[in-house]
Amino acid sequence: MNREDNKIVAFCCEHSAYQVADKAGRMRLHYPDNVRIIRVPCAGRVDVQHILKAFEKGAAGVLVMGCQEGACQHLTGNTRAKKRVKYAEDLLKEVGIDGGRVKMVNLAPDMAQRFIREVKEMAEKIEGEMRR
Amino acid sequence: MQVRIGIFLCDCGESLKNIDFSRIRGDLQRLEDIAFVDISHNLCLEEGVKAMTSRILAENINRVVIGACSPELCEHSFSRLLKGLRLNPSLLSLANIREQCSWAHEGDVTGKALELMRMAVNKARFLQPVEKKDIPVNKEVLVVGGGFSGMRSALELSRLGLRTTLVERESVSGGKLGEFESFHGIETTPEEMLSSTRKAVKENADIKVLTSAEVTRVEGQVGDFTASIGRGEEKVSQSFGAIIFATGYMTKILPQDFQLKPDVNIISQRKLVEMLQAPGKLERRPGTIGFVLDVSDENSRLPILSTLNNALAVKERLGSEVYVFCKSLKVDSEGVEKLYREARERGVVFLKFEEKPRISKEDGRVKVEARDVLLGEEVTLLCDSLVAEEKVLPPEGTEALSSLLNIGTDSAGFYQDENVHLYPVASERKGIFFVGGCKGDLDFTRTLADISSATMSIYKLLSPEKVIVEVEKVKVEPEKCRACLTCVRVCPHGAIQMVRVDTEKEVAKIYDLACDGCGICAAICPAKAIRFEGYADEQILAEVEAIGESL
Amino acid sequence: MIIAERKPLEEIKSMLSGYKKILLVGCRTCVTICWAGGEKEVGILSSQLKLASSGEGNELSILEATVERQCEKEMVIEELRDKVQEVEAILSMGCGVGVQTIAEIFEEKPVFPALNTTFIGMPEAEGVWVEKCGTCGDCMLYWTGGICPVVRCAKGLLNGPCGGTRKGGKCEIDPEKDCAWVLIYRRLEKQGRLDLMRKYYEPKNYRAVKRPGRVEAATA
Amino acid sequence: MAIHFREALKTKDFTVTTEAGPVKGASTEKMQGHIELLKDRVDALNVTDNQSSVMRYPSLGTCLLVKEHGGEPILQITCRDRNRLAIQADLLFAYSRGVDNVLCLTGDSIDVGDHKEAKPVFDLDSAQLIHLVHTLNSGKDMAGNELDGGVDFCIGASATPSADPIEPQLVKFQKKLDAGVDFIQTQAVYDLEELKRFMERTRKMDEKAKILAGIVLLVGAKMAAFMNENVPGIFVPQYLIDELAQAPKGTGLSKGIEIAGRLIRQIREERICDGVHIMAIGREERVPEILEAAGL
Repeated sequence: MNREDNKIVAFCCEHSAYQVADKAGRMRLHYPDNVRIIRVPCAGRVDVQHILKAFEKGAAGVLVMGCQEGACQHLTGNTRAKKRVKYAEDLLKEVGIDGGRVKMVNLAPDMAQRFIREVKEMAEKIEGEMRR
Repeated sequence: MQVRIGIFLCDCGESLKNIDFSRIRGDLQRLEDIAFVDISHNLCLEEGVKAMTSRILAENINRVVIGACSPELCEHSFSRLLKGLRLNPSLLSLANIREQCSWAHEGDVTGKALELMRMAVNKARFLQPVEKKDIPVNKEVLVVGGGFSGMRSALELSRLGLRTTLVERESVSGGKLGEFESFHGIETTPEEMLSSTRKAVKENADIKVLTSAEVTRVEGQVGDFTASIGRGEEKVSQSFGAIIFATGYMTKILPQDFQLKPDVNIISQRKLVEMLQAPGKLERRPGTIGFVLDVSDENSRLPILSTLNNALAVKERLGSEVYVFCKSLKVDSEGVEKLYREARERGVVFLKFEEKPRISKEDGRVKVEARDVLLGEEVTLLCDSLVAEEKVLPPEGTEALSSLLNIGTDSAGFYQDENVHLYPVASERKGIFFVGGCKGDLDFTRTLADISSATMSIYKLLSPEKVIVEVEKVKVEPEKCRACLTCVRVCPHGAIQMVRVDTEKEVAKIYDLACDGCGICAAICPAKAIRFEGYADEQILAEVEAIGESL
Repeated sequence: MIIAERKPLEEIKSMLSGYKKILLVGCRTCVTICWAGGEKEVGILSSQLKLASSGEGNELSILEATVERQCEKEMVIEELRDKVQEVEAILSMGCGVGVQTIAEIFEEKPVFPALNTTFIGMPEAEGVWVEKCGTCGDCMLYWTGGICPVVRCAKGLLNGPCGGTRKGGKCEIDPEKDCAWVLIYRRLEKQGRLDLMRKYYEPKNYRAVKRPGRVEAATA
Repeated sequence: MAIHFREALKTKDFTVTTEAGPVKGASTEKMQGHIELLKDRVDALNVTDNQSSVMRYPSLGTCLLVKEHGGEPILQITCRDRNRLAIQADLLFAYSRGVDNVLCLTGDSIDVGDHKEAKPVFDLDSAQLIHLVHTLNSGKDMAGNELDGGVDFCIGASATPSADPIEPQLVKFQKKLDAGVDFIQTQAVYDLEELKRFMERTRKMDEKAKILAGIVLLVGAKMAAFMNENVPGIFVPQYLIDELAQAPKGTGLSKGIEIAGRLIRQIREERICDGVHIMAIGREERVPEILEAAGL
C-alpha cells in the first residue's frame, strides 16, 4: 500500500463481525469498498503489532471488530482487544497519526446497520484527512 | 518443499455480474507458484466439485486457494474435499468475493475481488499442514457434590456408559432437596425422590460414592484431570476425563435484611417444613402465618418456589391464615404461575411493598407493618409465626475450589461466569460443567435439563472410540518460550500449563483438546513464541501486504 | 528480575536524528518477560519509527535482531557481528546492562537505550510489576518478616514508620501504597516475632557494596 | 534573656513553644519581626528545617537570630537533607553558638516538597539521630573519636498520636523513649480522646519526657480538608471541618484561632499534656491571639 491509499483494514472476529459483514452483503446493503476484511478467530487475536504493521504497510484506517462485551466466546477476547486498540492509538498519536484512525467496534452478529455506519464513519474520516 | 498453488474461482452461476472473472484469472496467472486458475460456475454443486477434484488430482499442488462465497458456508465442505484427496485441510485459503465483495458494493468490483484473491494467495504461501491424531482420554467422570443433582448426573452418565466417582462433603448424600416438604402438583414428595435416587445410586456399579470426602487438588486438563480427594486421613488421587460440579447452595437469613434474630416466632422455611411434616406435635396450631419475600433487590427463584409450595401446604394441613409480603414475585419459570394462582384461590393473601416492612414483636406474636403499594395504605399484620426470607448464597468452599481450578464465578460468587456462551452448563474450561443450585438461580424444572445437557456434552467429549484433536494447531515453540507465564495467566480456557521439556527447561504447553482456538495467547506472548496455524503472524501480515499492491 | 519500561518515542527519535540506517536489538530475557524489549516490542517500535520517519518524509531503514541475552558478550557478538557493519547506530531494547555490553563490543558505533531500566521486581498482576529489592548488598530480610524497608519504605527507614503514615496504614507519598513498616508489623505480629521490630538498629552500612559493585567468585 | 528551655521544662507546669518559620530568601527582616513578637511569650521557639521539603533559609541560621534576640531556640534537624557527617558537624557548630535544644525528626519526603527531583539522603532515621546526639553528648562522634570540646544537648522527638494503625508508631516511639528524650512535640492533635489514650500509653512507657501537644492552626474548611489529604501525619476530624464550614465567609481564620484556643485550654485544664507546641504555619503573627484565646 502506498501512502495516499485510502484502504481500511478491518480485523473481523469470525463469531460476530465477520458474520455481520456477510449479513450486510446478503441484504445487499452497500458500504464503501475500500474496506479489506481479515478474518480472525477472536478480536483477542489482534495485537498492537498487527495494527501498527497495517499502518506501516499503508493502511489509512484500522477497525478491530469483535463481539459485544460479556458475549465474547472466549470471555476476555474483546476487552483485551479494546485495551490494545487504545494502546495502539496512543502509539500512533506519537507518530502523528491521530483522529481516531484505529477503532474498536463491538458487534452482535445481526448488527448490519451498525457495521455499515462504523465503516462509513471511518471512510469519511479518512476522506476528510486525505483532502487536507 | 516448493509451494504450488491451485486457484479456483466460482462465479456463483454467473450471477456475480460486477466481477470480470477472466481478467482476474489473467492477473492471478502471472503471480509466482501458481499452478492453474480455474473458473467454475458451481463449486458447491456436484458438477463443480467433480471438476475441482479431477483438476487437483491431475496437478500435484500443495496449496488450494478458492474465491467463492463466505467461508461460513463453504469452508467445511472444501476442507472435507481436500481431506478426501489426501491434501491437508489446513492448506486451504478462502477469499469471500460474494457476500463481502460482489454483493456489498455498487458497480464493478473486479479490483477489490482481485485484491481479496491476492490476499488469500499471499496467506496460502505461509500455510502449514496440521495433523490430526486420536489421543487417549480417561473416560471416568468426577462429580463433586452428592445432592440430588449430583446423584442424578451420576445415574445419567452411567446410563450413557460412563463410570463416575461421586464426592460428597457430608456424611450422607442428599443435599438440599430434603428441605422441601412437597412440590405442589407432583405426587412424589421430595423425600421419596431422594430415597429412590439414593437407592439407584447405591445399586449402580458404575458409581463410586465417597462421602465425607473433599476434593483438595485438581491438575491436568480435559481428558486427563488428576484429582486428589481427601477423606479424613486418607488421601486418594485419581484421574478423570471430565468434572461436574453439583455443589448446590446454602441459605442464610442476612442480618441487614432482617433486624430481628430468628427465634420461636420468626422461623426459616426448613422449620416450617418440620412443622408441616408433624402437625400433630405442635402444642398450638398457628392461627396466621406470614411470609416476607424479596427484601433485598435481586432475588432468586428459590424463596418464591418454597414460599408458594409451603403456603399451599399450610393451607391444606394447618388451615391457618397465610399472608405473603413481597416486593416482586417472579413467576416466569415452569408451573410457578399456576402455583401462584392456586395459592390465591386457596385464600393466600399477597401484599406488595416498596420499602422494607418493619418487623417487631408484640406480646409473643410478630407484628409486620408495611405500606401496601396497591392498596395505597399502611398494613399491619399480627401473625403467630413469620417465615423469614433466606438469601441464597454459594456454599462454603466455592471460592477455594474455583481458584484451585482457575474457573470464574459470577458477580454473586456462584459458579459460571456471566457470559452468554457458557449458558446453560459449561465453564470456560473444557470438560468442566455445572449443574443445579451451584449456578445461583435455582429452578428445579431446569435442573433436570441442565443434567442432561452436561452429561450429553461429556458423552460427546469422552465416549467416541477415537477422540480426534488437531495436533499443535496453536503451538508454543519451546526454544523461544521464556516461561514468563503470561499465556498461562491470560488463557481464558485455562488450557496452558507449564511443563518440563527434555532439556529440563520449564516451558508453556498448550493442551490441544482443552484449547478453544482464540489466539489470545499468540497475540500477547512477548517472545512471539506461540504460533497459531491458519492465523499466524506472518499469515496475517501477508494478507495485509497484499492490500493495495499494484500488479 | 530486572524490570524496564520503554522510553517515549519523542525521546528515542531525538537520539536517532541524523541517522539513516540503524540496528534495533531486542533481548529475550528479562525485558521480554516484562513486556518491554522482547521480539514483539522490537516489531512495535520498528513500526512506530518507520511510520514516524515516513510521516516526516525522511527515510529510516531499520535492521531488526533479538539477542538471547544482551548482557552476554558471546551472544551479542554472534547475533550482531554482521548486522552492525551495515548500520550507522544501534538502538538497544535491552536493560542498561545490555546497552553497555553492546557499547563495549562495538565501540565505533553509537549505542542508544530505547528503555528506562526501573528496578528489580516481580509481577504483581499480569502486566504489572512492583519493586521489591534495592540491591543494598546487606540483606536484612531475616528480621523484617521478608519485607524490605530499604526500597518498600519510601524513605528507607530502619526503626519503624515515619510520622507521615496515612489513614489505613498507607504511605505518606502515595495513598495507594501500603506503608512497608505497617506490613512488617503485621507479618511479624502474625509470626509472633515482633521483638525483632522492637529492637533498635544502628545506622545501616550504606557502603556494603562499593559502587560500582564487583563480585568475584572464589573459584573465578 | 529567656530561661533555658531545659529549666522551663523542669520548673513550669505548662510549657508552651511555637514555631518561627524561616523564609525563602536571604532577608532576615520578617523572621526577626516574628522572633521579637514571640520570644517573650513562649518558652522556646522551634525553627523548622526545610519544612514540607520546601527549600528555605537554614534552620541553624534562624536559631542564631533567635539567640541574638535573646530568645530560646529549638533547632529542628531532619534526616532528609544531610548525611551523618553533615549532621554531626552542624550540631557541633550549633552548640558552640549556644543553640543546645534539638528536635530530631525523620523529615518529610522529597515528593511533597518543591524540589521533587532531589536525591533524598535518609542516612539516619529519627531514632538513630537521637542516639547520635546522645553519642555526641557523651563526648564522642559516631565513629568513636574523642571530641575536642563536648556538647550537652536537650533532646526532643516527635510522635503521631492519631496515626492509624497506631501500633507500629508506638514501636518507633518506644525506641525513641528508650534512647532517652527530654521532650516530645507531637504532630497536630484535634481529637482529645485519642490524645488521652495516647498519653496513657506513653505514661506507661516513660515518666521523664515532657509531652507537648501539637496544635496546628486551621484557617478554613477547605484548607483543613486539603491538609487531611496532602499534609503527612495530619488528620482533621469531620466535625471540626464542618464547624469551620459553618463559620461565615472570611471568618475562617478567627474560627481556627478559637478552635486552637479551645483545644489548648482543655489540654491545660484537664492536665492531658505537659504543654503545647503551637504551629501556625506561615501565620506566626496570629500566635499571640491564640495564646489569648487559650488564656495564657
